[in-house]
Amino acid sequence: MYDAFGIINPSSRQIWVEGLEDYRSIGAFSFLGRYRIIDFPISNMSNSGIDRIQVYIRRKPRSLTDHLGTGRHYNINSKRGRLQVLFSDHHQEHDIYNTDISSYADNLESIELMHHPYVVIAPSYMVCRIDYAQLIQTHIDSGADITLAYHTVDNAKEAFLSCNTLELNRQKGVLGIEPNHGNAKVRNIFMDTYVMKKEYFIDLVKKAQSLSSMYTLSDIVNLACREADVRGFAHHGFFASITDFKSYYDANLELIDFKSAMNLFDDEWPFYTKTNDSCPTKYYETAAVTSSVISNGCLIEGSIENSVIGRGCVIKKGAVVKNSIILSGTIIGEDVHVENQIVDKMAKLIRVKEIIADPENPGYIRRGDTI
Amino acid sequence: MYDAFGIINPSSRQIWVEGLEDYRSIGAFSFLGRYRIIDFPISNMSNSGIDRIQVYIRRKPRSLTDHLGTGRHYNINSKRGRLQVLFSDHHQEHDIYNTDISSYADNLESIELMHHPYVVIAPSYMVCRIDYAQLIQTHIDSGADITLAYHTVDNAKEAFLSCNTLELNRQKGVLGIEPNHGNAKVRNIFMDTYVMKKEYFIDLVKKAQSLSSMYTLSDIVNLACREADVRGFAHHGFFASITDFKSYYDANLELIDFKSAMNLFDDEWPFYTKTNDSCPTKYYETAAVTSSVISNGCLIEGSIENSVIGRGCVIKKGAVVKNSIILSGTIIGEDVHVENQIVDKMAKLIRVKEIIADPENPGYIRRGDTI
Amino acid sequence: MKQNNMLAMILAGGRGSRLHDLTNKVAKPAVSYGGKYRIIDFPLSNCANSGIDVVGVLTQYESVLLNSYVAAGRRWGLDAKDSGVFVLPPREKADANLNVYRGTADAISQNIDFIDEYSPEYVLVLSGDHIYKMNYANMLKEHKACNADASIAVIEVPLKEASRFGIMNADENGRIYEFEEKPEHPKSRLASMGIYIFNWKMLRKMLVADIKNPESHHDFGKDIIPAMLNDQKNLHAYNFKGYWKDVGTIDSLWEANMDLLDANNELDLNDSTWKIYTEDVTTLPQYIGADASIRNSFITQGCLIEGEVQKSVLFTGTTVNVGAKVIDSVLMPGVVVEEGAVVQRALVADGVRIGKNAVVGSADSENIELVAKRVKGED
Amino acid sequence: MKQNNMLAMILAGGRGSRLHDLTNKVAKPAVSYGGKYRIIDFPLSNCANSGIDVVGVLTQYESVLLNSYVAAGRRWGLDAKDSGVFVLPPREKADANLNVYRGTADAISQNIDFIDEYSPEYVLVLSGDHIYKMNYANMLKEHKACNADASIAVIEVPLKEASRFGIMNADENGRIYEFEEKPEHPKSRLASMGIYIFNWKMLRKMLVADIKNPESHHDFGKDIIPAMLNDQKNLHAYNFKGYWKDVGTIDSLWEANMDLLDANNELDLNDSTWKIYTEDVTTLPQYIGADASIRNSFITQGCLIEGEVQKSVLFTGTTVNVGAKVIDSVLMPGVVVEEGAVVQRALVADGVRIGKNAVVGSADSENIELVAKRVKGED
Repeated sequence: MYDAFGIINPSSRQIWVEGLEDYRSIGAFSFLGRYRIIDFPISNMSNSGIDRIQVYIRRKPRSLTDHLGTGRHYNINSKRGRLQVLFSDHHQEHDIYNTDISSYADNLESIELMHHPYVVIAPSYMVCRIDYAQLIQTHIDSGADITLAYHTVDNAKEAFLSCNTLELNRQKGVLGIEPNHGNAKVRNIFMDTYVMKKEYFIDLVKKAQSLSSMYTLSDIVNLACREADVRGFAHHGFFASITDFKSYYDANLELIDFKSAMNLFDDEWPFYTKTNDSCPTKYYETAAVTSSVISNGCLIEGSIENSVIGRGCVIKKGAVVKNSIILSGTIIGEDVHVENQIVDKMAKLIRVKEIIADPENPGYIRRGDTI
Repeated sequence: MYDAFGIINPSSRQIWVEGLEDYRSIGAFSFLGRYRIIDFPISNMSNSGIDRIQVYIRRKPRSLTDHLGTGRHYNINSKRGRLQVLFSDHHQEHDIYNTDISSYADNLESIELMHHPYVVIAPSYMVCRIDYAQLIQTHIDSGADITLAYHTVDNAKEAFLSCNTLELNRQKGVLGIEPNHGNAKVRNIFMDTYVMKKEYFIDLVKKAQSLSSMYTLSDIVNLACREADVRGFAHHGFFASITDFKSYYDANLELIDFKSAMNLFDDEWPFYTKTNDSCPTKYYETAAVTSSVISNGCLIEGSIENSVIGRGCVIKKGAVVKNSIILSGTIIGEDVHVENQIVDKMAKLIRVKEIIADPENPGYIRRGDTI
Repeated sequence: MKQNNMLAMILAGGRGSRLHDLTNKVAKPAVSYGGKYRIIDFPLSNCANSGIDVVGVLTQYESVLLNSYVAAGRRWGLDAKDSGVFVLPPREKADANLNVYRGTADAISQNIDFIDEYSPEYVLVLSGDHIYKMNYANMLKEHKACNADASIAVIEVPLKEASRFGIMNADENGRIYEFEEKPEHPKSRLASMGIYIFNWKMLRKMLVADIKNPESHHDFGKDIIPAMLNDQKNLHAYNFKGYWKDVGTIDSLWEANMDLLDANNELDLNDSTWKIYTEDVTTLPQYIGADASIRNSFITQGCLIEGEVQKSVLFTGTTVNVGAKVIDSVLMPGVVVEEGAVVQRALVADGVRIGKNAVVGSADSENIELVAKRVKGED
Repeated sequence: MKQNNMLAMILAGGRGSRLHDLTNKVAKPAVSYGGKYRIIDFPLSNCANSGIDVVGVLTQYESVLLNSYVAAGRRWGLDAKDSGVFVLPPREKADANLNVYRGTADAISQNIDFIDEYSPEYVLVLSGDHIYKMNYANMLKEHKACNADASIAVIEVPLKEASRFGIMNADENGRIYEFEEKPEHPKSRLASMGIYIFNWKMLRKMLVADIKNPESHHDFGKDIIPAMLNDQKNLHAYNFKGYWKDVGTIDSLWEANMDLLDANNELDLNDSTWKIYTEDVTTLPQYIGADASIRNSFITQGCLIEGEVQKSVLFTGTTVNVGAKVIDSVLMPGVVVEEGAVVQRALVADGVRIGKNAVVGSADSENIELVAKRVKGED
């Protein structure tokens, strides 16, 4: 399957996850304890036989470049294949020119060098299992100019509010891309995933640039819907869009349920990640853990319920962790009660004994904070 | 030898190589056809048993991150060792806060996490063979606070003009670091190479920051010379500092001579680089090559004299290349005469038939230019 | 090689027949241990962490799994430019027939050409089936400082157990003057750990002589070390302190796993400065169900725990269903304990399924029960 | 495996005895070729470029260099997460003695357990000593499209040479109805390249039956393929066009190297979309001296040329000193031609030194001279 190369797109300026995103891009967020969010699109590509992948980085590159390495852990052949990290020349945080289109334009030479006829563009901030080979085949068979993946949801009033939606006709033709205004339950959420010919993509990038320096890829594809044959491709199964704080929290908690998780995971479709060579987790005599996802390298003496615990956390005697997402290397001290929280990496929750937020508005503890 | 970790430092704002540096940092410059300049300090570290290396990047990261990968090609164990690329938060080209000190300050956590007592700091823009294990041992045995490597030259009036020099007393104590003013032939050129305790280094970074946001590491070490025990360590053998256009040109041409090259190369001290899997070079019936260094993957029908030819270049029939450095993927067309030039990557010299510069002021052809 | 000029050879040919059905399909060094490891991960990780680049693994018996396991040197980072893990089974030569390795020394002798390719100054000889963490770089440092011809790592054992080991009698400087294999009346408590550093040139000569000696067993302990002592070579005893275990039987393998539950266990697998590397198996995270109860246990990723687990070590991808109990047991990778089943004081082999409501092992058995075949449960 | 469900097995056990001294120390697939390659780089790079992740290499004779060479799967990028090159020599089993491979099919039979570990749908069987570039993914695509049980790659050979090959007689759809090993009167020009794709389940059954057959030579060409035809299996001939060479003799190895100097050579090693990967040897750049003269030659990094080179292929790290002449020759890695020496129509083996003013080979010799030992020169 050497017909397409892949592009992993960073989140745009319009998307922001409070707290966590101060320290890294969304793709580098920890997910379900042992993954990073970007593991999902890259594994999907690798499993689909795509072994030339460009990852665009807009800001805070360290965490992501560290994690990606050369891509060997994604089962990408290190000679024939390539996981290439590309940077924008506009890397200032609040530069209005810092769009996905400008990243592509800055790296047009690298895109032109690819000798694959098709390109698959997928976001670094969505979690799902999708066979891009099938998406490409559908695209080729249909003869469309562009194919966009979407996921139909029935909770678009309260969720996916930072996402775009696709308006489709009966033949799955895309009439337009527009923001989810939260005014209807059922919506086709746009998965920010595109397939098209490489040359078509390059033309779109150039056209977008000539029209407006602030145009994004979805803006120009929306415009293209007027003349071009743009089609939708329906995705089924688990789908989460990590585009704000609540969606990150909810997606993690939803997957704590083993049955829900089976909508995402599949033995024949491995999700790869980078190993940290941690040892197994040790449960002490006083441990009490239920309904949770636990990573390796933890030392657990306390109680954990309905939570995700990252790698190498220490949960001391008498501590209670409930409905929370604890990122790696965190210490929850003796008798500390943590509920409805996202606790960022290497925090130490040791002095204050009750850290409880409202379940609808989960709290956030900063990276490395001692509380 | 797990006593020290390494830091590879980017060139400071004061240093600029006309032309070439527009496209990449000096560390990523092609050197002698098959190397990049950064291969030398990293190989020196790897051969000295240093397997935790931080490479700081100030600008234009793509070329360097592509080349470095995970460092396996430098014979660095991919589990125990680590070649880590670190970025500054001040990555704007002309940001006055973009100093080496600010890079270290932005990544202080990564430095503090190193569990090695010593740090070796080496520049990404100098070429030499040096055993850091010996440098560290000398440092430890002497009991000095800081040890600085230097190279004594007798042409400091006309060369090394962008470098600093060390003023030494008879006990090799460093009295100060000052710019080479070009007013004396014999000078101890500072190799921008430091050894000290990790804690001492962290203190210096903090102190520099408190004194001035524009201080560099050499500024603060210069200050430290007043109170601390700072010593010099003499280096012998080939030494080149790539800190301006002419020094890049001269260093390449100097190493074309096999005997000079033997002052740099040593069977027991491999200089590693990243292979490109190019096939051998093909010489045609009309080829005439003398006194040159030729990379793999070239097709040679023309004449080459006293030049360095990069990977995958095509030298057509009747072409003449003389006293020039041709970077990879360049085409020299039929009957084109190139003399005293640096030709950047993927240029096509096909229409103009004479491209000849003055030997004292070699010319420069931009990356990808068609002439 | 550049850093320390030492190449490592791991003897991994042991059949491990006292591990019964566990070694039917895999050689002993490939037996699983500690939730996610295999025994040979320990010497290999020690090599990686000690800065050794090139490791030869001498395999013999039924080694397809062991061979393909160690061949992936990336697991221990031993896949850099001039680095590698090389599987060295006995092989056919131009001038000889295909042969098995006749003894520990013969295994090295048959691979002299391999070692010569790297022309190392020192050769480190290790056993592939011991569990311990050791910095061989420190041993080499002492070897050089003593100007030794060979160094042998030794560990203090209780005097009453000493007669089970090869005992080194050394002077106050650590120079060995006598070696006794399983002495009835041991004179010291310094047992050989089967870890040797040799000066290669010297060892090479001795091996070449040993090949021709028809009386020799071609064994380091029985032949080479005594011959060196005879030749007045400088043999140095390198004192090792710390956890060290040879897991030769089902009981000792079970025990070594249980050691990990001991808070005072010296083998700290959580130490980030000396990690033990192993295969990076693609699994789910560790899922704990709503009715689970886990105490005093060591559990790794890919496990799904819905029942009760006590004082047990659970390996990658094991499942304990609702109502099942696992007590004082070791579940090897992929074991499934179905609803209501009880597993106690047992070691359950890879992939074995314990059926619904089945009972395996018992709290008061003298020996640990090895469960190597599917146990049928109720329908 | 995920992408195509096909595993490759490379038969690399050939002694290559017609290559004389070149194969004294290395197996034929490890013989050097084309300036910087070894022959086995071709099938391995083809696998990597065709998206195959897992490759077994079946070695046999004197294979320490071959084993350690192919074990470093990084050379072909075959070292990603679920990827690897696995060396599979004959081995001792619990229920059988250590055995050599008795034939090409037996080599696969003895490794059924290895293949089963990956449970592939298809197995690609290759030879380790042919030079060619082929996209096996295309062959698999055709195999699937034809619903074949097995596919065999064939190449058109001149009719007069056809009787040296195994000839496939196929109908217009490519379905093979007859196979003739070295027929006296060949009915077609389609010669088998020894490249097979099998449906693994089907092949596995045939191999298990073949093991028990005392009459069998345990060979694909002699036994398995005829048996499949007999069973009315759907055997498909996959037509290959392009460069393909079996370098069995010194003359043909020399010739294959000389092919690289031909401007119309189909084996384009410069094609960046289908690179041949090989060992990344640490060398100096290629140094050309002040008095050098090089025409019509293929020269790689690490060479130092101070003399005259014409119509020759020079391998990694060769030296041609001032006044020396190398004409119509192949210099294997590390060869040194000292001052004033002349080498003509010769193939000089690895590391051989041609002394000062010595003369080797001659312009009008019928055969190419193999120089395998140091040639003394004047003092």
